[in-house]
Amino acid sequence: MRHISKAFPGVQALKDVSLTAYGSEVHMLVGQNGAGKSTLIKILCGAYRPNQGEFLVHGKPVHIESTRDARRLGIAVIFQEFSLVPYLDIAQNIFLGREFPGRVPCTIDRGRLHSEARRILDLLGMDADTRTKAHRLGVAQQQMVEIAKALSQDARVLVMDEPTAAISDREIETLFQIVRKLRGEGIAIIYISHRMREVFEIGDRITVLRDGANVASLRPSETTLDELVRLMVGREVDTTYRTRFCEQPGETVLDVKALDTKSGIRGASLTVRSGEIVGLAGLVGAGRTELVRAVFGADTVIRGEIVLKGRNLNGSPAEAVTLGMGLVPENRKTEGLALMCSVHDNMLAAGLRQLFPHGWYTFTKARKAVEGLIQRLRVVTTSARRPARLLSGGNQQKVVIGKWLNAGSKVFIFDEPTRGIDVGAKAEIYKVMERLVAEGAAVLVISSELPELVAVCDRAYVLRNKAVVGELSRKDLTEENILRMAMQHG
Amino acid sequence: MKYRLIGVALIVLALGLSSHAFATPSNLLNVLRQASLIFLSASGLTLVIVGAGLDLSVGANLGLSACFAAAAIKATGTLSSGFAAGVACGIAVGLLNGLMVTKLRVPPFIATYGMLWMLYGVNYWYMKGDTIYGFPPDFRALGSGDLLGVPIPVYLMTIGLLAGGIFTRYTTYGHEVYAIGANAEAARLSGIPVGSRLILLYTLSGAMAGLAGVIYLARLNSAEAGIGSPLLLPAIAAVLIGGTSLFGGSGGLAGTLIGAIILTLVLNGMNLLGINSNWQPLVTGVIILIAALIDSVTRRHAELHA
Amino acid sequence: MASLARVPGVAFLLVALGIVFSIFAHGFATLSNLLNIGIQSSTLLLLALPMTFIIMTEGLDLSMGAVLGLTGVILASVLVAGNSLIAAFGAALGVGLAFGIANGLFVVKLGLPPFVTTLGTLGIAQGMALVLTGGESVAGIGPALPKLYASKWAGIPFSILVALSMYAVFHFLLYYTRFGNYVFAIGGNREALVLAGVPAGVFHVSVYALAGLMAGFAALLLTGRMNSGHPTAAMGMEFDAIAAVIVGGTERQRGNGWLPGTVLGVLAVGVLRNGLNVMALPSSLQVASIGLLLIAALLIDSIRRIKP
Amino acid sequence: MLNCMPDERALYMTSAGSLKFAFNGLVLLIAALVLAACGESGNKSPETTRESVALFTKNQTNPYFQTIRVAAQAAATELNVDLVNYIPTSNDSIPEQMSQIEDAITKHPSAVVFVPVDSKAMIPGVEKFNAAGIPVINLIDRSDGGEFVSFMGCDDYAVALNTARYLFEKMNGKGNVIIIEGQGGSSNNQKRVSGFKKALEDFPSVKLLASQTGNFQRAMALQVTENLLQAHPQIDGILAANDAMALGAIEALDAANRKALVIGVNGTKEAIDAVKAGKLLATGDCDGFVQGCMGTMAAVRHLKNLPVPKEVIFPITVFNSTNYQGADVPYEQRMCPKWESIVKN
Repeated sequence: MRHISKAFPGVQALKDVSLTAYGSEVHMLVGQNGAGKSTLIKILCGAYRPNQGEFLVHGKPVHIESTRDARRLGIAVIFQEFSLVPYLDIAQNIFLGREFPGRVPCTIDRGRLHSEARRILDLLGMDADTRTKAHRLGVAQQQMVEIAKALSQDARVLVMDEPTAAISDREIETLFQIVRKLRGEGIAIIYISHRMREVFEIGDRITVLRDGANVASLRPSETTLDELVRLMVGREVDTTYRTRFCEQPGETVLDVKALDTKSGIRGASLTVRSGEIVGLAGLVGAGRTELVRAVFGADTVIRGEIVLKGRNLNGSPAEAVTLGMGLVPENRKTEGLALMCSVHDNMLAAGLRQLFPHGWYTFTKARKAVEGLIQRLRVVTTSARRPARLLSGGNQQKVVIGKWLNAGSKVFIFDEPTRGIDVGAKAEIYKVMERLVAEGAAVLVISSELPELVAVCDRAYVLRNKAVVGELSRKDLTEENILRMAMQHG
Repeated sequence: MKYRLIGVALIVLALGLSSHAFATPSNLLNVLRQASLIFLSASGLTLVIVGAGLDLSVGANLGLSACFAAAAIKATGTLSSGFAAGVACGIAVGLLNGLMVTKLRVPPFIATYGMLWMLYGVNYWYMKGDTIYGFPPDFRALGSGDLLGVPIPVYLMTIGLLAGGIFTRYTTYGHEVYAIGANAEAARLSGIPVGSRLILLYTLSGAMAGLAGVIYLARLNSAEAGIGSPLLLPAIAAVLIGGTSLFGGSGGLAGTLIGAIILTLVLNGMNLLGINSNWQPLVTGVIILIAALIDSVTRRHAELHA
Repeated sequence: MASLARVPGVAFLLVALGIVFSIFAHGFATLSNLLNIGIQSSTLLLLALPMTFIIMTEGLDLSMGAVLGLTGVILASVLVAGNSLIAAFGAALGVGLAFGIANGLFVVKLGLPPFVTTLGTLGIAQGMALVLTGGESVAGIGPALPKLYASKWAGIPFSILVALSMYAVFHFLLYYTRFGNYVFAIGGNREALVLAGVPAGVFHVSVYALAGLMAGFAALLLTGRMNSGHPTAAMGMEFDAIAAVIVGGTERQRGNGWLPGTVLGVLAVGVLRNGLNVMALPSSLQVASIGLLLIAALLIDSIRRIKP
Repeated sequence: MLNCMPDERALYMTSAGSLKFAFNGLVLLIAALVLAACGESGNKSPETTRESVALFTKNQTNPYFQTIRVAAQAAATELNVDLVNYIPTSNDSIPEQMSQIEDAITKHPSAVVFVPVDSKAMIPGVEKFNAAGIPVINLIDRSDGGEFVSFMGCDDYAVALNTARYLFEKMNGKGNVIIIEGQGGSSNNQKRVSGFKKALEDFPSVKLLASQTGNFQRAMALQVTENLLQAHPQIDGILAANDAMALGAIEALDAANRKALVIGVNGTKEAIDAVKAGKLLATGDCDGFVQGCMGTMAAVRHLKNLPVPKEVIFPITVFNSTNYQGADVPYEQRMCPKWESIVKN
């Protein structure tokens, strides 16, 4: 791909970008959100058409006008947003659009469909039945089906957009083995990730994009983590997310005693004190999201107590919010924001009764409150009226946090706050967290990024199959201890 | 919104040129009176649709409320009892709809469509095909009389429009309804008590249908079981032509009023021009499609330049 | 293929109604009466089958009743003009298809909301039917259609045969062809289908075109049943079709469609109406019980979803 | 604001308890429905000695058909016969009346009194009765096909013609009039409007300003009349295809305090009261109550193989301010006339 540029109304997404993929090589593509990575991929796979630019395969110019052209050239893409059809089964999903013709015209040769699917799943070490419907699969299994889908196109060029965002370390290991095997078979792999560790662990070549332009193209051996981050962000980013840790926390704000929930949590107890950041660690599926959703009142509680600033919660989000608790949910697009609404309306959604206790809504006060929050959180948006849908991941997360600041929440629960967010925005979010805690708020944060947990939390609880198995104080809060506790069986 | 006003102006202009009787003040007031009746029955429905719900029982509810109001007036002779009976019946039906949709989680289409059949059943059993007619003139004035030259239903419409406008724009309740319509789960996780808000909306829709039932009773000077059935589609058409989207989160009462006016203009124009009645559904259908086209073009335009 | 959890509440209600009516309604459980139910529900099933596809792709079609009325009148008028049944049936299918494609283009290509679009085409179809016939029903369609309608093939009345074969066609289409997969995909994740290089627009329009076509088929049955074409005979049938589909377990969200459920929905309403007629219940009770049935069916679904 | 895809069935916190309560409530309701049903059909066990007559009427809401049903029941009790009513759940629905015919045949009534929703579309239905050997009395609207023991009704065309003539005479033959038509697609609307038009031909100097539809509904007729009053400053007469629309037109006239002579068809009780009050000039009909009685009587006579004339056209009475006396008695107290008093031959 040479001299690609693409403009959307109001923004020049790509300016003269070139990317060369070499056979049997893992080519890491890194850059901040909004740097143009996903636009570049969508052009590569034919979903978008560039304004300028040309495509060369083995040196010969080709045309990529549609996804069909891309596939003919052997280009397969795994998108970050899952592209599975809920009520079709695994085999149908894998071969969507490329079904094997059956004997009767326009039917499908179901036998061959399922046997081929079985073959690819075995390759990936996934034992799920190819007839299970996609909506019954867990997040990790869905990711595996996405990968199977790309493999099924026996592509020459395989593009993977943050494939490890939602899967456990064990599955990441299997994925890396597959990537190495494919590289061995001569396939060119373009791998997008925000996890710096992966870049160095598996990358053969790195291209850095910033603001829609090539910034650098180098080998992992030639660079260090800090230099890479500086290249990506274009300014010094202190990755020390937290400077001062909380020496003497205030009184207990949130106290959960022996909680059993319908979603499977057994006997969970934890406390959060004001001025403290408490981590919630554990493997994927250990029940961290289920626990916080129950504490917030989103899921039903069977037994146990949740005491918020001395008041016993009866299990409805409305009551939790009025008492000053705020949840930044795991998937912000479906549970955190109303994508069609403007930044303005989203930020006001939770704090309406706090901002206007007497019920009368005044435009000026509302606009001022939203302006203040946009400044304070440095949300990048052309105007407060812009639909949340058009914002980058990091900015959307800031809008959700803004929503809770507006509601004057004192207890914040963050569920995977930095998933799918670039390094620069991550640092800003943790800065916000630190400021909140400095002002006396209490923060409970879930993250699968162990280095971030270790760098940020004052102490952490560890969960294993739906139960709290231990607590780690500041001094023995290390990645090894977390993993040991989280992995220990029996 | 401004495109739709231009649309109305165009229709008025076209009709004004083609029929001398159209542009007279008395005819325009007449159109306004007829439009306000559709508006009243559709105003509650608008808010339900903004909250991403649907209320198909509006017509049947209106019919039943009119019959109860008629019976109450005949029995007690006082107008206030008629009002009370009508609106109370509307509220009760709205509440039932709300409970079914929120607590029992029956999809709104089925809950209100089922309610529609049940209300008809109750209405047929209650009226047994009879009509209750002959009401005192001061009650009938409510529907067909006018005050200072302006038809009384128009006053009621303006009150409804102002109250609705204030509710949606200037109260926190109103903004919460838009948030629920846009993304109910996100609203719930933002601490908005979605359940009770929706019950409030369905009850409001029922109350407005009940009130409209009493006004229709006054206007027709009689109540029979079938009054409500022809009023459902015009009410929904008025809301949709007005730009309120069925997916929720957008639109408002002003749009519904414009939709009601457009629908009434079509009938008024056809009557004045003496066009054969068989053409009416055709013209209405075309107008609905044009309004939808205008709406989607302006929406896409707004989206690009947000 | 369908695990027990998939069976919607309406199935249990259907069985319950069957038992209750067989006991209380004398003459209900006879073969002739059951055939009656089949004949009466066949036209509605022809509308409900494509409606399932439309609802699965997060759409809605209000115009089917009016288009059925229009195609019925066209079928009758062509017959009255002396042409053959084939020509008349072809004309009806053509008009139905035209309306279906128009609906599809408006919704898919112009992006208009389905409810508003089909509300518009409802008016247009009904208007054209009334203008064509001047409001009168079209009679004197000759012996060909009634004979075909009344014919029995191996004991099965023609209309039931048409309904069953159409169900088979739709079942085959949905579960055994690429078109079926793409219907699931358009409802479940349209973006994924586009990225897979499939012309999703074409398939989405053809879902609406199919609905128009089925209106033509249903016109054959309705005109045969009435031995005449009537402009407003099928008004309101589209709401019954939508109710039958939703009661059958098809959801507008995420392409969750289940064709057998639609058949159960259609039969439930058919059995209820027939049973109450045979028991000669007061009509106001009949009307109320239809509403009761719909809500009860969905209530069972909600309760089953609450208890894991 | 744009539209987006909210989850139609939003997931709210519902305690399973409230669902259980509602479900039990519903089951009780269905059980009550069933008990009421078997209570009803219990006394009509199949081996009844009494004959059963099935009465098919068009809809639930038009008071005219309620008169027919009340009269038919009065005659049935008098003649010690069971009367079973079949009324479509959605008004004037052709496919539904067809289904009700098929369902009624399984009950095998002894005789049927049949008011077709549409004169042409219901022919196959009547043929089904003939095939099942069930005698059919065609009441009120003549069906264009199928064998009948007898047609008893009155000719919409003639009723409209006479009532219109009465109006034009009252307008002594000149002035402007408008016609409010009934529902497009209904057969008696066609006949009544053509009756009005024929009367117009007989009075050349009466000018027809407009003819618009009110769909047989009072509210729409009121709205149409309001519009036409705007367009035509001078309207002397209004011809409405049924009483409900005539009364709607009167409301519009009162509201606009305009005067005009209004006529309607069906002779419903409310119309008779309006004639008595002088608001409605006249309403033409052949007395629905009498027709209801005669229908059942004819059926019973046929079962007792007493002679029943092939056709009985009821005398058309144009109820006006002079001759409404007999008709304004509430139906409950009215008695069915003797068969001989109506059937001369």
